[in-house]
Amino acid sequence: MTISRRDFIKTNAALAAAAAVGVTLPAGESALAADDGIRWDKGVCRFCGTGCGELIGVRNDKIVAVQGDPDSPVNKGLNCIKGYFLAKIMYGKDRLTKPLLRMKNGKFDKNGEFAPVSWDQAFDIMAEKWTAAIKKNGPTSIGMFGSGQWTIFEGYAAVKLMKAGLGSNNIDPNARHCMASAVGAFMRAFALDEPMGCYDDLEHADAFVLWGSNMAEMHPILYSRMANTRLTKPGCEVHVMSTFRHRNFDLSDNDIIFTPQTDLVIANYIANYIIQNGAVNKEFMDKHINVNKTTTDIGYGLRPGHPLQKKAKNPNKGKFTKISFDEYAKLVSEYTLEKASKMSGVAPEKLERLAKLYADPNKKVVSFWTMGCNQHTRGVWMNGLIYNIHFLVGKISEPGNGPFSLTGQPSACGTAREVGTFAHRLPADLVVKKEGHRKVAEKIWNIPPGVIPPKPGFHAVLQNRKLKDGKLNAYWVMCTNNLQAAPNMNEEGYPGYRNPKNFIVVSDPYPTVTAMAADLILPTAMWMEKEGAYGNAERRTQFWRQQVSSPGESQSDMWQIVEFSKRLKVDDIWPADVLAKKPEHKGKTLYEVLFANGQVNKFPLSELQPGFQNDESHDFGFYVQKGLFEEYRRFQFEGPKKGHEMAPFETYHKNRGMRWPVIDGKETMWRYREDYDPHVKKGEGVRFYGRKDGRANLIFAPYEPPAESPDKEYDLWLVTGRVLEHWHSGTMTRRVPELYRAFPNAKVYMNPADARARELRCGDEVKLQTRRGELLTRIETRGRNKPPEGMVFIPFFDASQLVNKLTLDATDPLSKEADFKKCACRVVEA
Amino acid sequence: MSISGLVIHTHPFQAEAVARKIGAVDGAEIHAATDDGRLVVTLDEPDNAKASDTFVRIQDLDGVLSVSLVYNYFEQQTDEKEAIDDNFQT
Amino acid sequence: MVSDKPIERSRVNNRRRFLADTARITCGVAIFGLALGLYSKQGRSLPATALRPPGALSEEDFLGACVRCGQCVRDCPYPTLGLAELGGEVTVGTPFFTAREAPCEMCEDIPCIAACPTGALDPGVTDIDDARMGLAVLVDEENCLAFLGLRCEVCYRVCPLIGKAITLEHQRNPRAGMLARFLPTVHSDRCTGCGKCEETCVLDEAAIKVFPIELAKGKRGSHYRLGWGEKQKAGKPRVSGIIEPPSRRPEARL
Amino acid sequence: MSTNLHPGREATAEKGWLAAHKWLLLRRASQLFVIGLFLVGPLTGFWFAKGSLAASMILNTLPLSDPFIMAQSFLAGHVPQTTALVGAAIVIAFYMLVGGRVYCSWVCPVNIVTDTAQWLRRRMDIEGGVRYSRRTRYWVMAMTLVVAFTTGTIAWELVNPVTVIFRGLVFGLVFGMGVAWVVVLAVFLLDLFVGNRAWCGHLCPVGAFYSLLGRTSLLRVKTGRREACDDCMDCFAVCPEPHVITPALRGADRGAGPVILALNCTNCGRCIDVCAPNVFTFTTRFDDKVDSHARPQSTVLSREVA
Repeated sequence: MTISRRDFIKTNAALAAAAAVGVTLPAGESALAADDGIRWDKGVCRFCGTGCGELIGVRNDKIVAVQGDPDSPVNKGLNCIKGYFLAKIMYGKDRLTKPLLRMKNGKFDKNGEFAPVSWDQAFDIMAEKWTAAIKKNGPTSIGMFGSGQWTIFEGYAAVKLMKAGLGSNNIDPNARHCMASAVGAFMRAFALDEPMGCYDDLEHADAFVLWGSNMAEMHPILYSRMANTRLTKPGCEVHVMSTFRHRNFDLSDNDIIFTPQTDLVIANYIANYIIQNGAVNKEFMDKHINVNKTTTDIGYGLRPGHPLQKKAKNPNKGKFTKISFDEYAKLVSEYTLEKASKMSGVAPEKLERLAKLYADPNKKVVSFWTMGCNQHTRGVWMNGLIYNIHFLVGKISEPGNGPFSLTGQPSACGTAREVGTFAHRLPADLVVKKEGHRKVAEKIWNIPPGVIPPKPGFHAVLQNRKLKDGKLNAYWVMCTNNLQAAPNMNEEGYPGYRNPKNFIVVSDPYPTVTAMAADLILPTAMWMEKEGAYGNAERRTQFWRQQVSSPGESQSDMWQIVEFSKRLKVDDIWPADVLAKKPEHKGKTLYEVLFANGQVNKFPLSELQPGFQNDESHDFGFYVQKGLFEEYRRFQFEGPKKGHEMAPFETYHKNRGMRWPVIDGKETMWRYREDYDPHVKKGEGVRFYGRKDGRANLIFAPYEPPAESPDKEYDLWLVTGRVLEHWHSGTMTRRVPELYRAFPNAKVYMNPADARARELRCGDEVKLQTRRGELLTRIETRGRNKPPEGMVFIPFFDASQLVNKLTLDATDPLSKEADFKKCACRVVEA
Repeated sequence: MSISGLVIHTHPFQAEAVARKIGAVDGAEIHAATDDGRLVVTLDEPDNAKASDTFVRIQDLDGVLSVSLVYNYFEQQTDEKEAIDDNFQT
Repeated sequence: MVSDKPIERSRVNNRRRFLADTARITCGVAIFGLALGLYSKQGRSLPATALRPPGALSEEDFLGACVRCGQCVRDCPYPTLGLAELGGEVTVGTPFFTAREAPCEMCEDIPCIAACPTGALDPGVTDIDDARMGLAVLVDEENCLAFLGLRCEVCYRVCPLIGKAITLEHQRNPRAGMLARFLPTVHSDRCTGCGKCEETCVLDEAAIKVFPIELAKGKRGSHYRLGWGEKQKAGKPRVSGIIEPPSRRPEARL
Repeated sequence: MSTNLHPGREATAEKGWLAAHKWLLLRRASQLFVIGLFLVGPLTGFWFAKGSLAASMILNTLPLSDPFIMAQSFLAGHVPQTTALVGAAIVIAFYMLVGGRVYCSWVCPVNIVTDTAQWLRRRMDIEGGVRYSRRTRYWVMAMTLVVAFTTGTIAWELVNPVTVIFRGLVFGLVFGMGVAWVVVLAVFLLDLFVGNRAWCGHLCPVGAFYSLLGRTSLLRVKTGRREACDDCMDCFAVCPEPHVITPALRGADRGAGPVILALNCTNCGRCIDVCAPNVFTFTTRFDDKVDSHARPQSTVLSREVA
């Protein structure tokens, strides 16, 4: 066909405009410019918390291509290597397409073999087990383990099912392993979750400090933006702190490799330096900050009987008390340069250079951190200590200045935190402990008071313990591979799954380690096989439309949750006295109370995204995602906490995401700052409005030792982590052949001197042992990570090397997040 | 050559009228319309000055809420280039 | 049987036969030698994808030194080394590996060199980092994801001499504006040619490939020297005694 | 001469089948044993012998290497390392003791192929073919050395059936030999159709080289009971190098000793097997004693010798 160049350009113009409106042009036109008849639509990356914008190319109901959205404000059309392979993640050969139940002689048997069953059979046995557990041991005997990879709608539906329907707070997300410490510190300091800044800080800052974050591999696109600023902005510097040398040091101007746990010391030293050198921003401190100190000697979040817990004076106590600034100055004064250098093993001039950077009033500084600070037995403290530094110099909530906690999952913020899929939370930063908050929730959900228990449920690590103890009997794991990811798998993870008292359901697209340990596996539609929404680390909420059908009988998590609710009757679940308060619910199923309740089902199918599928909505007969989102928005507007407002549902289908709070159709880039944040009035300058007094909390916390340190028997630090090529437990990335080849199996990175001392060579097969277990791996003395002597690093993505058999289930006593970064191990020849 | 892709928001009940008027504008072509009154339009003008005139004219039409420019291609061209480029095989 | 004449005749016959035989043998063997020589010339052209084990002598010397015993292959602990089969592209019986399929894992004790009885693999190479099996070349910058600005750089991260044999040159990404590019750059003075980068390149066809050094490297004429290099080598200017005359400038005002 | 279709029939009748095939069986066992030695490693992980006939390491301590290949390598401009030289020395010493061409009949895998071809040739009564001198192999050998020298490569190893087949067997684990089968076939067809004992007896430069090592070999075959020879010609029929027999067996008149001293006797012992009157025995080269009381045990019509 001969077409003129003019026509060609015109077609492109029409297509671009059409894409902006979300309509598809007649086939002839799209086929012309879109090569090979591929339909392109906007989407979000399935992997980390960066939230890169993607364009998804579909042909014949299959994703055939993906491109980074060239106009995405996050990634400008670029991707990391995982994003490059997004088109392949849904098409692993072993996708699950049928529910599988362990059976013997045609009946469920905990020790049977997996056999395909119908969805009806699957839900029948689930309803039986759930109802029986509640009848026998009450609603604390059921539980759900969710995910920061759930869509916002799915997370919201899950919270609602658990807290408003089943009357149990035993729902916790995998974000507990990842973000809980950050959340804890946000709540303590600001009483509102999530960062005040946004990714634009990457261009505005003069300097970056990385406190335990290997952005080079874990947030590749943000690293790229940071590198660009470092390269193009004169005087820009990057300070990298870590317990071992990794690829972020390529960009580092100040390499700081410190002894594990002494980040607490370094942070306090910097505060001390700022005070000693008169660099405190007194005006800011006086106007906006309360000074406090926290309760100390709080234990390690282990089982109460553990010697370390018994030894602690104030186990799990998070209380902090107000003190004067002078008292605070005195407390940090013991953290001298000399002491900090000695404890951390870092040269004094490096520490001083870092302290000077924070103290310099002319340098805009952004602090980034991820798992180094969060997976830490003093993670909440550590997060708080970074805030302390920013408070002291007033470098916060403005372009280029601020502490910035990065997230690891695509919707750790959007789903786990904002929706509140934690054991202690309700949507929009509300908590179950506060009666007022419960009341708001019960009102919006139209359920009788008393359904939501006031006591927080079991958090992630506790769920595993309770499973093992037989106290948690009906358990549903969704959209996550917790058996591989949770700490101390041998002693606390696996036993609970196979405890004969328990019935374990796992929903996943692939037969993961967790799925294979379950009793019932539900095949799940993933990513673009459903309409969804994610919230990234800069508070950006991004939507996508369903692009393709899911394989076989697989169904989305959303469908599974809502469909399951049809099998449960309020009369069987709610106590009679509670039900009596809303007699109109009598005889109803949870589906009728929670979803087909006149509120969630109020948007008809005619409002679905034109030209796109929506399998769940067609099944239920209403626009289920819209109904849930609009109900969720009521929490943002009717709840006692402002600052979480989002735009109406349809808005997000039209744009590349907006950063909340969204007021009057405008997003917010920097929170708590006049002119940027609509909740800060003219003339207030800065207001931390999470708290009534408008002030944030500086909370002093001292150094306390880690739960387990190397000793004679186990003489090395064991640090676990990730690699760029694989995402988390590798369930998707290991199914992409190219990524598999790029990093097929985990290996333990070791200092060459340590290897020589053990007469080991690079590539030798070794046993990596801790007090909890051992695994077979190979040692690597070259390569991307270079631990100092006395430390080894191993990534946990490899299902054939279950690294969490080794880790200790010590957690931060406040956030309950496990410390995957510190335990004692040894390496011996295999 | 200046070619633009526009998204024109109209009052849904006036969409048809607007569409008619735009159809009458030289160089403007309507490619799609949504139920909620948005039109996908391309504009083919000899240069950017002309294009922006038309752009403004469309904006002033009755019933048009907003016009957003989504795509613009502009090329200062010689006849020779036109001759070579204007017909090529795809 | 016992008469003179036939003996005489047979003697003549014998001589004749001897001469004919000799001529025939000489001809045959000469053709054989020629064919073998030509075949060996042809068999010497190593395909660009085939790499020799660490410490291998230059290809020319290697083919005179390697007796094709396969002991290096036997002692290779990985499925890396193989013996060239008859009918393949590589000189039959000689050891080689293909980076894209199975690269050299760079064992610290270099068992292949230790196994070589003849010295075709040079026992002088005692540190595997000194091996030069080939040289990695980023052959396709147009398709290399890192050059396009994507955060791939898998080749860099799998490099056993990360940061030495392959470094990342940080560069602004002119297209995307706010992002940087991290360009993998091979340094021939450190690259061992192990082939890890080529093996793991995620593209359908690797953008970085390891070639035998003769193919991978250019050679500058000896008639031009790099001024800065020479100065650095000598530690002083090559020509001494040249003075820098002062220029007239406005006097410094204090 | 009409072909002797069934040499050894009488010996079998008199001595029994086993005794009439003793050395043949032992040789086959030896050849397979050598291949087996090299296969144990890849199959079981216990490395008895590593490498191939070109060069190998026995039990990780004793190096062996083929002196002919070393000679080519040397001419190609490479001075092999000590390990290889020691290996070559050991091999040379060994064959100087037991007879150079023992390599051909007791070690070389090609021998199985050519023996089979010869057996079939006799069975199928294939006669004639190209005739050329057995000296040709020395020329070929010389030529391989010349080519090594001029090309600087061990060119002969590109085509050497001995190592190609052996490598195929050992590295391809017998079944994965690949193209090496073609070489087997080529040699087989050569010996079957082109000429009697064409490869091993006329062309093979490896055999030629090893024959030179046999000049001083201690181990030899002797026609001690040559008096008892009944001229059945079975030994000539089976002998891969029949011309070596005549001087010893028929040389009594010319005062020749009974020991077969010719370089190209491969010490295969097949003549011992097939000889009903037990004329042949293994002995040392210095054992000149003749059993003069031996007489033919059965009277056989003397045949016309062409």
